[in-house]
Amino acid sequence: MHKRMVFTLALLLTASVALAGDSYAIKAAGYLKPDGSIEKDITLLVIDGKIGAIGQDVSVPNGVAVVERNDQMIGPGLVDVHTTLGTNGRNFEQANSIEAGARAKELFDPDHHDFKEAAAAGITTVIIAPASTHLIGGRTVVVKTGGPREERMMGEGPLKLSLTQEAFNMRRTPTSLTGGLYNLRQMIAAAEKNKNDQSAFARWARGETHALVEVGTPEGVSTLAQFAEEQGLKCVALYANQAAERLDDAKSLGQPIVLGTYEFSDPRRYTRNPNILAANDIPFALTSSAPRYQSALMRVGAAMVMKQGAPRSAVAASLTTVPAEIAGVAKRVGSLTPGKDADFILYDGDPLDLRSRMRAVFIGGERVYVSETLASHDGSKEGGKS
Amino acid sequence: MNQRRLHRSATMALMLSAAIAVFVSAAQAQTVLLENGKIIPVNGEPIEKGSVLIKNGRIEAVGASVDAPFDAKVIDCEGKVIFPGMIDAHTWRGLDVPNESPGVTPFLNVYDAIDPSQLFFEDSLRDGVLSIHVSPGNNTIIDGLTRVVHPIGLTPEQMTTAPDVAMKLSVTPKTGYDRMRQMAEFREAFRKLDEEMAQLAEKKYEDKLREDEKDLTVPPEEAREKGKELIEPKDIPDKNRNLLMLSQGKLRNFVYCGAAMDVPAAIRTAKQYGFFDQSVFVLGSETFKAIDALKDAGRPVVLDGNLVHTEADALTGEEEETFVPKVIDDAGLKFALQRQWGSTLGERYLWYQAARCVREGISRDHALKSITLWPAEMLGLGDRLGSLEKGKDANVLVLSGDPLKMTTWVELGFVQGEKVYDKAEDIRLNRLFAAPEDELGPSTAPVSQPVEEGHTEVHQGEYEEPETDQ
Amino acid sequence: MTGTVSRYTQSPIHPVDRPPLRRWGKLKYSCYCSLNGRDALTMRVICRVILGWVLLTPTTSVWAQGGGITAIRGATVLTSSDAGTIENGVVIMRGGKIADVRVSSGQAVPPMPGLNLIEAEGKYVTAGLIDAWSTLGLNPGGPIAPVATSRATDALNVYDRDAFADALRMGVTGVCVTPPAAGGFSGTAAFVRLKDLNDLAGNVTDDVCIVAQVGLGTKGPVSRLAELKALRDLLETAAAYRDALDEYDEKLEDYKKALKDGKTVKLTKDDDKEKEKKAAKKGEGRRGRGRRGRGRHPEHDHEHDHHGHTCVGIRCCDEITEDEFVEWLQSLGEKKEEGHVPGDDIGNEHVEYDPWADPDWASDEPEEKKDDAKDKKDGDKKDDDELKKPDKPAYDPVSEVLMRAIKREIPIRFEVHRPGDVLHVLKLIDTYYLDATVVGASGLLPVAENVADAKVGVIVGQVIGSAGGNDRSHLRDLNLQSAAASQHAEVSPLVLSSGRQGNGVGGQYLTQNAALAVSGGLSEDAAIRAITIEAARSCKMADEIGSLEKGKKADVVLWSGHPLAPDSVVEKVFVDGVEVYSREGGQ
Amino acid sequence: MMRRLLLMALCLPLITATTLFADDRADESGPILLKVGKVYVSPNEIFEPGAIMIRDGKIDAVGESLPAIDDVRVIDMPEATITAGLIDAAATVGYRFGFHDAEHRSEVVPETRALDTVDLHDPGFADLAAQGVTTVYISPDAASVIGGQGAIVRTAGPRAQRIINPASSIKATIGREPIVKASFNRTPSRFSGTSFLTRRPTTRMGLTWVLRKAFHDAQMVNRGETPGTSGEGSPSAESMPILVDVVKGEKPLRIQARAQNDILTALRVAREFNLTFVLEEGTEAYRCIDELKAANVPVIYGPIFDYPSGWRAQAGEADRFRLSAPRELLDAGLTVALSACELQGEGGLGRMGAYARRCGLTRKEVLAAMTTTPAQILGIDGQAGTLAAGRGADLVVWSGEPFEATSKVNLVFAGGALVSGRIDK
Repeated sequence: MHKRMVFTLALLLTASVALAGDSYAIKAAGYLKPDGSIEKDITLLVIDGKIGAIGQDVSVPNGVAVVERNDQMIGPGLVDVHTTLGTNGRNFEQANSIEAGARAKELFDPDHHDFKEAAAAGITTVIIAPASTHLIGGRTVVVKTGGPREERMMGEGPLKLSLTQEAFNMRRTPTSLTGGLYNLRQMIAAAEKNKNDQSAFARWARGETHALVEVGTPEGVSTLAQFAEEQGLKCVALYANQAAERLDDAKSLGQPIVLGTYEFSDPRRYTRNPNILAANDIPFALTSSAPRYQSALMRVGAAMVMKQGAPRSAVAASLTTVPAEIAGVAKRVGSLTPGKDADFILYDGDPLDLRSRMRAVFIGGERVYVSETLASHDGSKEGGKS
Repeated sequence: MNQRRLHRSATMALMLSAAIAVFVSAAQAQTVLLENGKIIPVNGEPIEKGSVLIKNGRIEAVGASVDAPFDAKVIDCEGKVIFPGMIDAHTWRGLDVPNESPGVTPFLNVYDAIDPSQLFFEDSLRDGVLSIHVSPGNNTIIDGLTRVVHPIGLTPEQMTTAPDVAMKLSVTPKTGYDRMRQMAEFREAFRKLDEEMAQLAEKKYEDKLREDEKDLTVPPEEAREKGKELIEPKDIPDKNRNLLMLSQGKLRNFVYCGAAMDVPAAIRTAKQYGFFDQSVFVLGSETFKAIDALKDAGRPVVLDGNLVHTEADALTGEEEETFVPKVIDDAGLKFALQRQWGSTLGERYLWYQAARCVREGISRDHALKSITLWPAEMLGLGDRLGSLEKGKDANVLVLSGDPLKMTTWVELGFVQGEKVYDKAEDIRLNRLFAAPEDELGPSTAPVSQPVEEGHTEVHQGEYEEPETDQ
Repeated sequence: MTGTVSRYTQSPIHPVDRPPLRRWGKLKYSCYCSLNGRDALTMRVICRVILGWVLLTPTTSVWAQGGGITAIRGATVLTSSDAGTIENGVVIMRGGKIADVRVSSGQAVPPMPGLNLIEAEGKYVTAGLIDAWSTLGLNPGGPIAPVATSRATDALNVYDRDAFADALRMGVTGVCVTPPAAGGFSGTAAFVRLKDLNDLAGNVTDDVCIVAQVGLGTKGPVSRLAELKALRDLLETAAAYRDALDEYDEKLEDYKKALKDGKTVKLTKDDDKEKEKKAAKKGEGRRGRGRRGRGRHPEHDHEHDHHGHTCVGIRCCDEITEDEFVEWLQSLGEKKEEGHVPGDDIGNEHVEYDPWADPDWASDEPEEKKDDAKDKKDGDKKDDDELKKPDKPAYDPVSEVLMRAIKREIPIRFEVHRPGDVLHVLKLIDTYYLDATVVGASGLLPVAENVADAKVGVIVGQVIGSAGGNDRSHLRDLNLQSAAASQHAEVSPLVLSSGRQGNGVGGQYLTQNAALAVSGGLSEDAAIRAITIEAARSCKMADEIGSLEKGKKADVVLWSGHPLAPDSVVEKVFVDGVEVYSREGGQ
Repeated sequence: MMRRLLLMALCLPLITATTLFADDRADESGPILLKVGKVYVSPNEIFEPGAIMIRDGKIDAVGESLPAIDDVRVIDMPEATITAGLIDAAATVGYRFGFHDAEHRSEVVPETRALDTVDLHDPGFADLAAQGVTTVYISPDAASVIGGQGAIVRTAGPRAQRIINPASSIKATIGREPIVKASFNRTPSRFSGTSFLTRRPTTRMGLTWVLRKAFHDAQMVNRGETPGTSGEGSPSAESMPILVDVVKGEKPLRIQARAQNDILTALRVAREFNLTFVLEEGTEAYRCIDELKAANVPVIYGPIFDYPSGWRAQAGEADRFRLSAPRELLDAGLTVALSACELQGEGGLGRMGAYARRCGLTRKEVLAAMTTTPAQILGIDGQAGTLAAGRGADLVVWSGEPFEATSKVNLVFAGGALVSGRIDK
């Protein structure tokens, strides 16, 4: 009974934060810094949906409401670099394998319930990507999972390609990897000739931007490294879960590696990879591949990876700064730095600890999720919605 | 379909009989002296220049100089090597379908499935394998009795060297079974045997009382105990006879263990049901991991034809190769090598398998024994086969050179004193080496048969890798 | 190994952080440290006794078996027992057992031989973790078709040391390996203690519990109706079988007594013939019964019908003639369809189940049963005037197994997920008075109270699953909720386990699983208990392992931090007081 | 650019760290003097006993005996024999996707490269290296009439040094494979017309038509004419530049054919368009020795078998094989290299050599057919195939004489680095 009262009280307080409008400050037990460490007893100042200041000595301007959350910790909103949220699985075009002009921004339904689930798992920014069944799937889009509808779209993300076997079949050309790479070479040569072409593909072809390239197997990492080297491309290897078995090649890519999705049943051959990548200073990002897998698995994966010995700093980065970098939105999200969007999560403990429950998730300073106490399944859910 | 098959077999037999006729006509049990050859007797030191006298189907004498009777046919083996016939310790080849579909069929006999017309036998002869232990496949639980044959003869009788040599069992699950089910069947088979034998004993006792017109005065346990002595061999039902012999430790048995984890299960089962002392373990390539258990057991083993075990490390993905016979040899176990049939060339020859062992550091002595004497001993035929010794069956090869040399061919083969192979008269081999203008007729490939849908034919894939362990 | 060569596919070789697990058998003498006065006294006494003993029998194995003393001092001890959490505690292990667990006073102790003192300030100690529902190391090696007579031991790959080592280095010291699910009864589970990875087989306890599944069957009956009925029928048969055996035992006693009293059994030739006739009739009856395909087993029926596979027929005959054999071979194809009994299909992929093929099967009283009853009556009549040898009920392997559950000799586990199924299973448990646990239970939430009322324990698998875009998406988070709900409803014991992962791995992330459950509302204490003592209890091992209590086996894990924290690692693992894993050795 | 430099700078200490971690083979980077019983510098130049000095990845010196200078590590193996690393001029290895490895959009795809779909870290390469094969031509999939460009690569060593020629000769196939393999062979319907779904050649007639049409069009383009596009099976525009190179003789061509009639077809088409080519497989080459000799066509023969299996057996193209074939081809004075094609590891090229000996070749002939001859056919005889001083050290240390059943490949050096086997300390 006592517990429930406290809980309701907490909810009321949280609700008041949202009502307070443009600016507020939260006093918390600590926050997760980009390097994975925790700074204790801090104040977070949110001004107009942005982070105004954060730290131990933050002076709260007059008239700004201060919320006491001395038992909770703040972590940045998580960034997921490869999802197909809101697409209902209809994210690929069957006819052609090369869809350099396709755009994922035309693909998703912003009101889809997938986004709510992602937000509830603390994922505030996602890349929505075309399917992996194409050599060139098209351009990805970076969106927030909550907040005002018109502000969710953050911009277009990197191009998505795939060199997996999935990308090739006998129903369309190219039917093979060898044919696919021939086509890519031709297209890259054309793009290099035409410097005026500012399409996503052309810019990637000229080495100006990076692209997400799904590789899957360790062989894929090698193929990609060989091709990227030959053509001078920047490629982020996607789902390179055994990248550490091709360490030279992973290194030669010079870009972060995307790993995912981890589950408790995964053998150590996969889960030890981040550990080795970190030891070799290759940054990596984790992804949930939602909605194919649960969004919540992103945090679980991080905990598993840490349990296998990956350093805290690299694990923290893999959920936030590295994916933000890949998505090209590092200036806006990925860490709790003044000036960035106020995308953050209130935990009742260390954000990287699986024991900690997410109490509330904020996007652009606005609360988009508040946790229900699971134990209160007997009907006392009244506090759940505000 | 049956008719077609029959017809085909007939064609096959005709084709082969042409080849076999040559051998058979030359085969007459006579006294033969192989002289001036290098003798590798396997059980002792080689004799650089010596003779082997063959008489009445047996080896009469081996030595540097041998007194030969005046009527002996003398074959000069100058520059050649005289070697005992090699022994294939375990194969399902040469059979029609190698496994019955029910798992527990101890009453079956491989005799009924031997197909003398198979090219397999012709090839074995050409390759110097003069004794073949034909056994049901590995896809079973308790299968039937095996047989040692020589690869010459038109009927299984003519081919038989020793009948009903052993029982074939497998602890590795047969198709459609998992390991738990496999072992449950094992337990059930032996439990049933016990129960049925107890019932039989009880019945025998009661029958006896009935005959003597006496009343039953003892409780069932006692009746069973008393009835035991009354059981005569003829009373034992056919279906139980072999299994009973097995459980009493009176029947040699070959137990297939496909994986390392099956080895302890095999040992445990064999000990539990009383046939361990007669066991030979037929091993898959991964079983070397159970070397401690195998070493403790100390039973002879038959190794997988794929002598190298390759496995990716579960953690790093690195592949690791292990040369299995070396591990077995280092543990001091006696082993026999099997031939491997998937490869284009090479592992299909027993001598090549032995040469691989030498290459990997096993002593030449052990390597040679593993294709001759050791398999003979495993089969309980150590006094008849496997070496050039006085009194043994005259299964003798004359080779063009050292048995482990790449350029060596089998020139002559004798089975029980009869010359059954002569390279000069080997039709297929001659064709394979014919000058182009000689060859306008039939192709050199084995007779290819039309594929029948959904009908598994051993002839069809005879030289292909079997899809599953048979 | 001499014959082993390694082939490298990639140039730089990363050092493998694998525990070199052949470290036991050695004791360290280097630690001449200090204990507090009381500790020291205890130690000194113990040490002297042992020293004397060791000097008398100076073999290394004695040392390995626990000749020495290991003490872990200064750590926070999560005992999983009534003692709860002990800050700054000391855990003393001797002779493979836990000698003492209590608060340490931190005073100095003079050095003594045979003592391995581990200073563990700021660290945590727990009992060895137990994965109560796992497929770790399981390698059935074929299409999974377990039947009630299956045993997980037979499919346990003791040479899969890497998988076991992975679990060990995560603090797992005991695993309950369950047969894979196939619907219906799927055999008995085995418990493996990870004491010696080179001799896992030597540390297996067989027949820990019987396992059954509801609503997961991929073979046999697919409708829940038929599935539950099949389960019930088999239990009913087993109960009848038990009764028949009891009755037989009674009769046998009487019979023996009568014989002793001088009574005899008259043997006539007619009797013999009659028996034969009866046997022949029985044969016919069986064939007929096969066609009707009714589940309950007449007492004198032959056992292998239970397997329902291709053996039907041949081994039923006492004698087999050549003709019969030929006939049998020819009829193999038909028999498969014909000799089919609904209840026997569980886990049998060879037989297709078609409830419509035979409307009779659902009838409760099979004709044959009636016949048998008549036969029996006749027999009983005879008994009145002359002594007759009692007929032993035919051996029934399935009932032999299930009978043990009915007698409450071993517990039974029902893997069940949907709330409705849970209720059905609870009823089944109640009807047969089974010592049962509900496993999986992802849909426990609405019926948690019922489960708690029934005093049935719950084993929850992974509290988070992929549950992605497949058809099980409705299960999302349900496990997590179930875990919390079961605590709320005070279900006891609640066990967290790695569940049916199906690929031979498991147990590695027990702590993370528990941590997630904590975030779902389970208390930390309950979460730790759920992977130690409650897990042991669910495997009937709670008397020996599962908590840090005096006299229990010394399965102890030393953690660098709280076991549920993400960055804490296992520093040492002891099983039976012997150090089987050490992080320094592993890295 | 700056960033990359920075990254490299960051990586440098790491690289040093990894070399420290690397196992004992790191020690073999220094100069090594191998003293053995016998060195085959080339098949006809033998030192007995022999010694080879490896320094900086190259063969420093070779002779009967060499002085051991202070910093040199001496490895004495009196029983061993050294030969040059073996070369397989028609290997099928490292393909990633099997069925999808050939491009099926057209029958004529010389623009594709086999290397693109090859995983250079595939265990198959390690298998080859372990058996002494240090250089291979990766033969493109035979599923196209004119397939892609094969690659010449080393089987071991760092990736950058492994690729000798990423786009070597193109490969055409005459036989059942392009007719049947991976083909849908749907009858073109009125609506769908002819596409890559309906592979056109279903007979050897069609196949030869496609082959001739390709070279015919290329020849026209080469002469500055525009070929008509109406003909069925016209080569695509992408393939044309490569085909023109072939017609000009600038791009080498090889043709895979097994049966006698297919080999004769290859010779006929080559004569028609004045092409030179290398014959791959050539199972029945012994039946058209005179024709091959007249056209001076080198043969990459292999594999040797005594029962055909796999595709060869299915297609019925290898029924008339002969064990005496390599002997006969050599006796006729043809250039013959031996290849194991898809066979790797234990059953690969090394054992093929042993069988060639069993079938009548001398050890030297076998060695030539696996080192100097394939090097010459591949046009890499300047870099590989012999152990002349100054060359990259690709060599094999056998436990005894090469190509014996009891001999084993003990050590393999590629580019001077030990890539297989261990040196006991």
